[in-house]
Amino acid sequence: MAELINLVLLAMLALTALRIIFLKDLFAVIMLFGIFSFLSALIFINLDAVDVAFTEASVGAGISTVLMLGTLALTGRKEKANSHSSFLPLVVVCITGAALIYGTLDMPDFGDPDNPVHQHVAPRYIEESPKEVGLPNMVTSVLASYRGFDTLGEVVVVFAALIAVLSLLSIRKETEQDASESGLKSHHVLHVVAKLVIPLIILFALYVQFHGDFGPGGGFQAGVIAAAALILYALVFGLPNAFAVIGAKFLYCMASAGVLLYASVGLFSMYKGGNFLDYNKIAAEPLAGQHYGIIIIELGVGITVFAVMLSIFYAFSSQTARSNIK
Amino acid sequence: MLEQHLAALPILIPLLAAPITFILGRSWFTWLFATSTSALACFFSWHLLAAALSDGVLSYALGGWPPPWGIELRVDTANAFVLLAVSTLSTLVLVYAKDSIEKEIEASKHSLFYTAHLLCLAGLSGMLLTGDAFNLFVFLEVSSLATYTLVSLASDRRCLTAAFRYLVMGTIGATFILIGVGMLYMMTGTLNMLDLASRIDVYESSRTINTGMAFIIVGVSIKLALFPLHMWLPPAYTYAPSAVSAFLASTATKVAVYVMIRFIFTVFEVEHVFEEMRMDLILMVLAIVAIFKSSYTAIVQSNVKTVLAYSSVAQIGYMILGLSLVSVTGLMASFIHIFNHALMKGALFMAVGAVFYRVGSVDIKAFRGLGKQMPLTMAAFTIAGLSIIGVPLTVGFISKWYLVTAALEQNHWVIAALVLAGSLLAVVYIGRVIEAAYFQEPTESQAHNKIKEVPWLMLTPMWVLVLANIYFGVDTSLTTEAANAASEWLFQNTEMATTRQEVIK
Amino acid sequence: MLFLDVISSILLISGVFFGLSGAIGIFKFPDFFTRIHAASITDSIATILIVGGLLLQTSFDLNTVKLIFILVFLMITSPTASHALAKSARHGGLLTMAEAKEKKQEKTG
Amino acid sequence: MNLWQNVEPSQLITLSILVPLIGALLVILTGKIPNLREAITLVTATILFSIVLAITDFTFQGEDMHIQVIELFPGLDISFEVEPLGVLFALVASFLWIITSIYAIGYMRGHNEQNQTRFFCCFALAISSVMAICFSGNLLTLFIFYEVLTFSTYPLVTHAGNDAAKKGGRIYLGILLSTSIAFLLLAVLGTYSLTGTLDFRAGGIFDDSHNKVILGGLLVLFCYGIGKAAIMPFHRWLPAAMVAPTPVSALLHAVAVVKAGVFSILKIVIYIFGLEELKTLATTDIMLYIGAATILLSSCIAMTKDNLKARLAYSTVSQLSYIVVGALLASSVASAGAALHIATHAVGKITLFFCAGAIMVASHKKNISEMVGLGRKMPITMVAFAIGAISIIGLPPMAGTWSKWYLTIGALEADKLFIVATLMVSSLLNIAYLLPIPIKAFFNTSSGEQKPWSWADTKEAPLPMLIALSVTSLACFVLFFYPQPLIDLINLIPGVSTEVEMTNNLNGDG
Amino acid sequence: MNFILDHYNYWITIILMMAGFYIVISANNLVKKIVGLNVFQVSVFLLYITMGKVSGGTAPIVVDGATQYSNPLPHVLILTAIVVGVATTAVGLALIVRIKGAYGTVEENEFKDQDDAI
Amino acid sequence: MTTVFAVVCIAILVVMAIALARAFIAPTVYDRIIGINMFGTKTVLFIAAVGFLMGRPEFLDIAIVYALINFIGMVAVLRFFEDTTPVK
Repeated sequence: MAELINLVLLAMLALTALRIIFLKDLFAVIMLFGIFSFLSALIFINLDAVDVAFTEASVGAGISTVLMLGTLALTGRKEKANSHSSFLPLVVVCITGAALIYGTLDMPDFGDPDNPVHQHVAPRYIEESPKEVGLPNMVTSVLASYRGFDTLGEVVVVFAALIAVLSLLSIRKETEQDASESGLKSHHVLHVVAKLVIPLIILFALYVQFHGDFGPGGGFQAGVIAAAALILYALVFGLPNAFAVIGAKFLYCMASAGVLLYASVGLFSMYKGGNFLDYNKIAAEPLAGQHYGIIIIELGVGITVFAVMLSIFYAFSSQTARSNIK
Repeated sequence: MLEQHLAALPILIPLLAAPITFILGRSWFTWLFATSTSALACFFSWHLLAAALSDGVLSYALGGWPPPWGIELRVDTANAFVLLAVSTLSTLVLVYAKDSIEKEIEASKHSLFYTAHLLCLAGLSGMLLTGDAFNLFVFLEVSSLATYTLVSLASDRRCLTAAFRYLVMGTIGATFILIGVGMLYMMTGTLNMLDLASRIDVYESSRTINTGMAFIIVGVSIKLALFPLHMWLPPAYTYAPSAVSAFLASTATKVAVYVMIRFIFTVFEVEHVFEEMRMDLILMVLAIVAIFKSSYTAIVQSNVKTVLAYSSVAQIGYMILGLSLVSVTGLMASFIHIFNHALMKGALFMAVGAVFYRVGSVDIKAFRGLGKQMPLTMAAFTIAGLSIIGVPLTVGFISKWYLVTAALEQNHWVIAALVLAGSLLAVVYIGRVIEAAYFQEPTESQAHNKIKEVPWLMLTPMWVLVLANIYFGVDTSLTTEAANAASEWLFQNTEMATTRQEVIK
Repeated sequence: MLFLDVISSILLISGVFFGLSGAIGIFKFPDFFTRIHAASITDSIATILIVGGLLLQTSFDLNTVKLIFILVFLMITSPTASHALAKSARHGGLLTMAEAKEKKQEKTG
Repeated sequence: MNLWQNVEPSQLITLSILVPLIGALLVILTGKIPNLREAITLVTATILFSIVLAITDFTFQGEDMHIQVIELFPGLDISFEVEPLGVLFALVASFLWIITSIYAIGYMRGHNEQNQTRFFCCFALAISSVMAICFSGNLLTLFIFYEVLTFSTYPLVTHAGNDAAKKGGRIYLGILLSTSIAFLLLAVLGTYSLTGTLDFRAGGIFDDSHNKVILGGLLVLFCYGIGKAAIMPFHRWLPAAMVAPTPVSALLHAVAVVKAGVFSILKIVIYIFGLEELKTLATTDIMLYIGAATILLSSCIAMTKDNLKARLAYSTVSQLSYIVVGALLASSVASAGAALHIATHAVGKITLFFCAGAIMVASHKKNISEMVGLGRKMPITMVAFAIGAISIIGLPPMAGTWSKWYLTIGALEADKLFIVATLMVSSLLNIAYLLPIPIKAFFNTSSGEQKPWSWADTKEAPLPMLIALSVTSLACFVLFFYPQPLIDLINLIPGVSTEVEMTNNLNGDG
Repeated sequence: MNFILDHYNYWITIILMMAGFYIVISANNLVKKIVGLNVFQVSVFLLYITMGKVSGGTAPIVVDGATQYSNPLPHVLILTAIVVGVATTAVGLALIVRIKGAYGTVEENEFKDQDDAI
Repeated sequence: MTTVFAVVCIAILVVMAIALARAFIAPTVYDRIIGINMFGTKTVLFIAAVGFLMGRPEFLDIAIVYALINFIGMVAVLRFFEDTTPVK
């Protein structure tokens, strides 16, 4: 059954990708890309990667699509006819593809429990992590503890993206008159519904944040979902109103604070005599230490991701608003 | 306590300093803070190199989890040596940047510049020190994103398209590395480089491993701008702010070269990569073509920063050539050139940036008559240029010496001759600039403007590098010792290296 | 238990039926406004039936809450989205089939 | 005689390199006061000469002098060592520096040149690197200072700063740098990778175990790599460099630079290849032919030149190849001749250049065709010119006789008759292009009406110049009658001897 | 047949990768390039997740009664990679917005022409 | 019961496929959006059903995310139209 679903979903995914190549309407391309992300997330679920699916759905289909649409609003919808030859790219692609196909010939069978991947390193995560780290969600254990440094790097990447976007697009506060102009002002139903839905979303974000140790989710997903709530607010009620809720300056501080919060856990464990990010040393009991450590770093991740995603949206959105007013 | 964490500090210091710099906002204190943290990182990297030279290997298990379950920082002479170059250059460039970016970057973005610079430094240090293949990818992206930011900060609009091209190529490269690492992981179940190395043996003839290796090598080649995958580099270096060009040209590609070396020598068996896959031939040919094609392109450019950028591509050719010779001396030549090239290109780009600071253009016409007007800057350019050419008593000579020695060791006379012939092209493109500076009359408009020497804060780091060019060209004990230790270390346990050495002797 | 299973099966199957019929609708119906109607069928009744069917399978724990949350959320957002979309289409100048016909007649007539 | 008794002999080497450097520094410092500046130049030159004399003294006493400065590569130092050939060259260069300094003072003032401080400074730097080349203890040191010499003389070549000077400078630097990087460095590295050492060793460091083909290749690389030896087709820089002020041409392009080139070749042939090894190489003959061709061709070109300095330049190209040929004949006598020719050609050619400069300062004439009748007005200069010319041609009683003599004997000894023939023909050509100049200057009166210029206000050049050219022309005489000290010195070189009978004994009488 | 079924996932993944890769290098429009980049990256994620799957296994969250879990490590890696991907996308899009502002176009050949014209 | 879930899953997959087809080939852009919106809501149901099919109903969290994102996506699309449609 799972195989069948897998087959069908993969086929749909491939079709979507191929369709994207030939579409000239960029709006449709982006819509299809949203579907592409959704579909791939479905496949991730089907392949047991629930955390990944969670992230892909919220990031790929959510944030990326919103940002792409924001860009498209500024750059125009139609792709112009491609004048230069597509022969060389095709050759390059074929060569790369051939190399990959060649590589697959020796690949271990799909889903075979005897594959080398499942023999080394991973068994310890599966067998020991509930005891060593004390969390039922192994992905969170590995993410936050065993490979906590990767996750620190990931948070820094997000932070770096903020720096990059800010250096390119400056967020400008609009004046009061503009406030009435922007937003979906004519959609009254939407206004009511949004007011109803946004608290629910934030509630859900908090749930994801603190339930991530036990089920799918965690700081990153929670941050994105919380940011999505405010993005919704900004979309419906206009950017100036969103600024009134959370200002850009405050977001910058949050973004930095999240990274520093994460790192401070590491520094604290250094102070306690352990290595960087060694949660065992944080509290008297190693398990308790792990628990505190993971909660705090997940919080750090959540704060940074929320702040960064929202700031990036602000940056794009304030460009759109300005161009529209011009 | 610091001794214990020595391996982690060069990454952590800039990593933590970056968000603080961001909050600090726009003030001279931001500059001071960023510079001093970078200097601190530099200080620790000196210690790290000393420790690596005396102890061999330092392993630092992050999170207290032993490798391969946790992420390991693994410092040996090879990466400590490159790290030293990177952190030193970073510090010098930051000192230089204060005045330089006043001119080139609008004031509201200064703190972003410092933040991105520190992030880039952290990313590069992370790439160097980590012993985990996936962690390397993460830090690669940290440094790449920071780099795109830095490139796009310039005021010329062409920097945007350059940064975009860089972003697309860089991401393709990073994704290729990701595919490669995935394939390795698929066949071994581990991500720790040493562990990978020990487990790849079992599956040596697997097609999947070979494909993974090919993808990693191609991906890294994009990042290090190996011909013909270098097309992103010249525009990026040309249109980036001067301080950024100086930093990137002297560090970013070098770190990628290091990654290439690390993968080939530590993760894959040298024997496998070079004797069975014959990667050395491919790399050798590409390196030679890179040297000549890029040097030639450099000659016909009129923008001096483009000239230097193409020169960088050519110089990368030398580094790859050394590595493709598959001998201790060859690898040593690569390492020495990584270090030395950082010194020369840093100084050259700083000098060009100084010219931009005063004249407002980096076209070769703008250099006319500057020999009299900006004597210190042009003297710095001349000496660093001589170093690129490979004149004795500069570091360039040392690099070339080892490279040619390595080629001759294996009786590759043609390659040795080509290497030297390649440096003749450098004579031409450096000579054009020097000639313009000293022997041509300034243009009408420039003659009227009184062009002064740049502020001492820009001159100091430039001359520190120039003096380093001479110092390390005369006293080679540090570079030689470190590079030799690094390459011998990398060749350790590989039978092939020993047999080759025997054949040579 | 069996009784609940039977009821939930019936709910699920009928939900699926509405879903399929709506899906056929969005292909077969002639213009945008009729198609949005077909889509709304699947969004409302099919959702209610399927989620309802699933609800009966839970043992009234956190999952039940989540399912109800999904249901409420979809019930609020889907019609809103459809409404807003239709409105936007109107605003963007899209005409119904009848209007288009009228306009055509006006032009020719 | 020896002022430097109290100094450790080995330290004299350091002194000989440092003294000109300090002089250069002082010249910069005193740049504002021309008299003091030039006094410093002269004093420095004199001190240097005395040091070299002291070194010569120690050499005759058989003192072993060597120092190591710094280890550049593991097992490879920058090191200096005194050996007779280097002493010979150092003697010539340091002696002529004094003379040239005197001459330069007159010339630079008489000609109102710009940037005199830079000129004297670079001059001293160049001498310093020449000293380092003379006493270099291994090939690496030789190579490094060879490059330093190139760079330190570049500002001198482009001294005038006009387009012609820039063009000349570009050719000068381009050829010298290219050849040295592309060929010489490769040859040095090749030698190193073959033998594992770069030390100069009596009898050479190569032996029969090395691949002859590679050694042959190395020889070619060395000959062409040392572009300063101006073997065709890499001779173009030498005429190009004649845009420099005459003292520069005189000292650097008759003595220091070009002689550094041929000196290097001689040193490499003697101490790296070894004369015995050289005989077995196939390319020796090839290079010999090329050297012979250079001698003849450049003499022919010289005849077509009307510009006096250009003619002298091509004459130099030709004379340099004498030394190269002498080195490549691989006979001890020919090598001795080559070594002696370094000295004799230096004094001869520098006299000619001095005269050319004197004519330029006094009458502003550059072309030979305009010098008709000049002898009346500038008798001292033209007499000196005649002496120099005869010395170059190799006629007694001038110094050039001896070196040509030994070269010819060497060629005979090596059984290379075509070289003998070449030397003879070349001498005839020398006569053809050099002697007409003084002859026209003194004896041509028939064309009195035709000349569009008058010598009315022309008089002898400034006194310092006259002193200088008199001294050098005198030296041409003296070296004919008392060549023995130099010959003794040359006989100290291992494997080189002026005695034909001794050729079988490789160690000569040193 | 078994061989095909065992590798079906990989092959689809490769097709996707190549589709994405093709869009990146052939597209003239920068927005489409970024979309292609995303497709390319997502397919790499798929490769990783595929290799982490164990037949008969279940999601790596401890539940009673489950004996076989899928490999959690690729999931962790891909979580990181997704974040990296969205970061890159955001930067790329920001660059596009600026390029549009500076050149008035986001078609690669058009701004290249403008640059060459200078 | 598993059979019923299986049938439901497959049926929803079919609906999704049809919606996808609508999104691929659409006469107007609004039709495309209908297809996409429908695809989104059906995905939510699909995830919920698959969770039950596989016996891991905690996947419902992801279904919620899908619902949220789908809605936000729709609003973003509307906003896009609002921004790009010239103000009359």
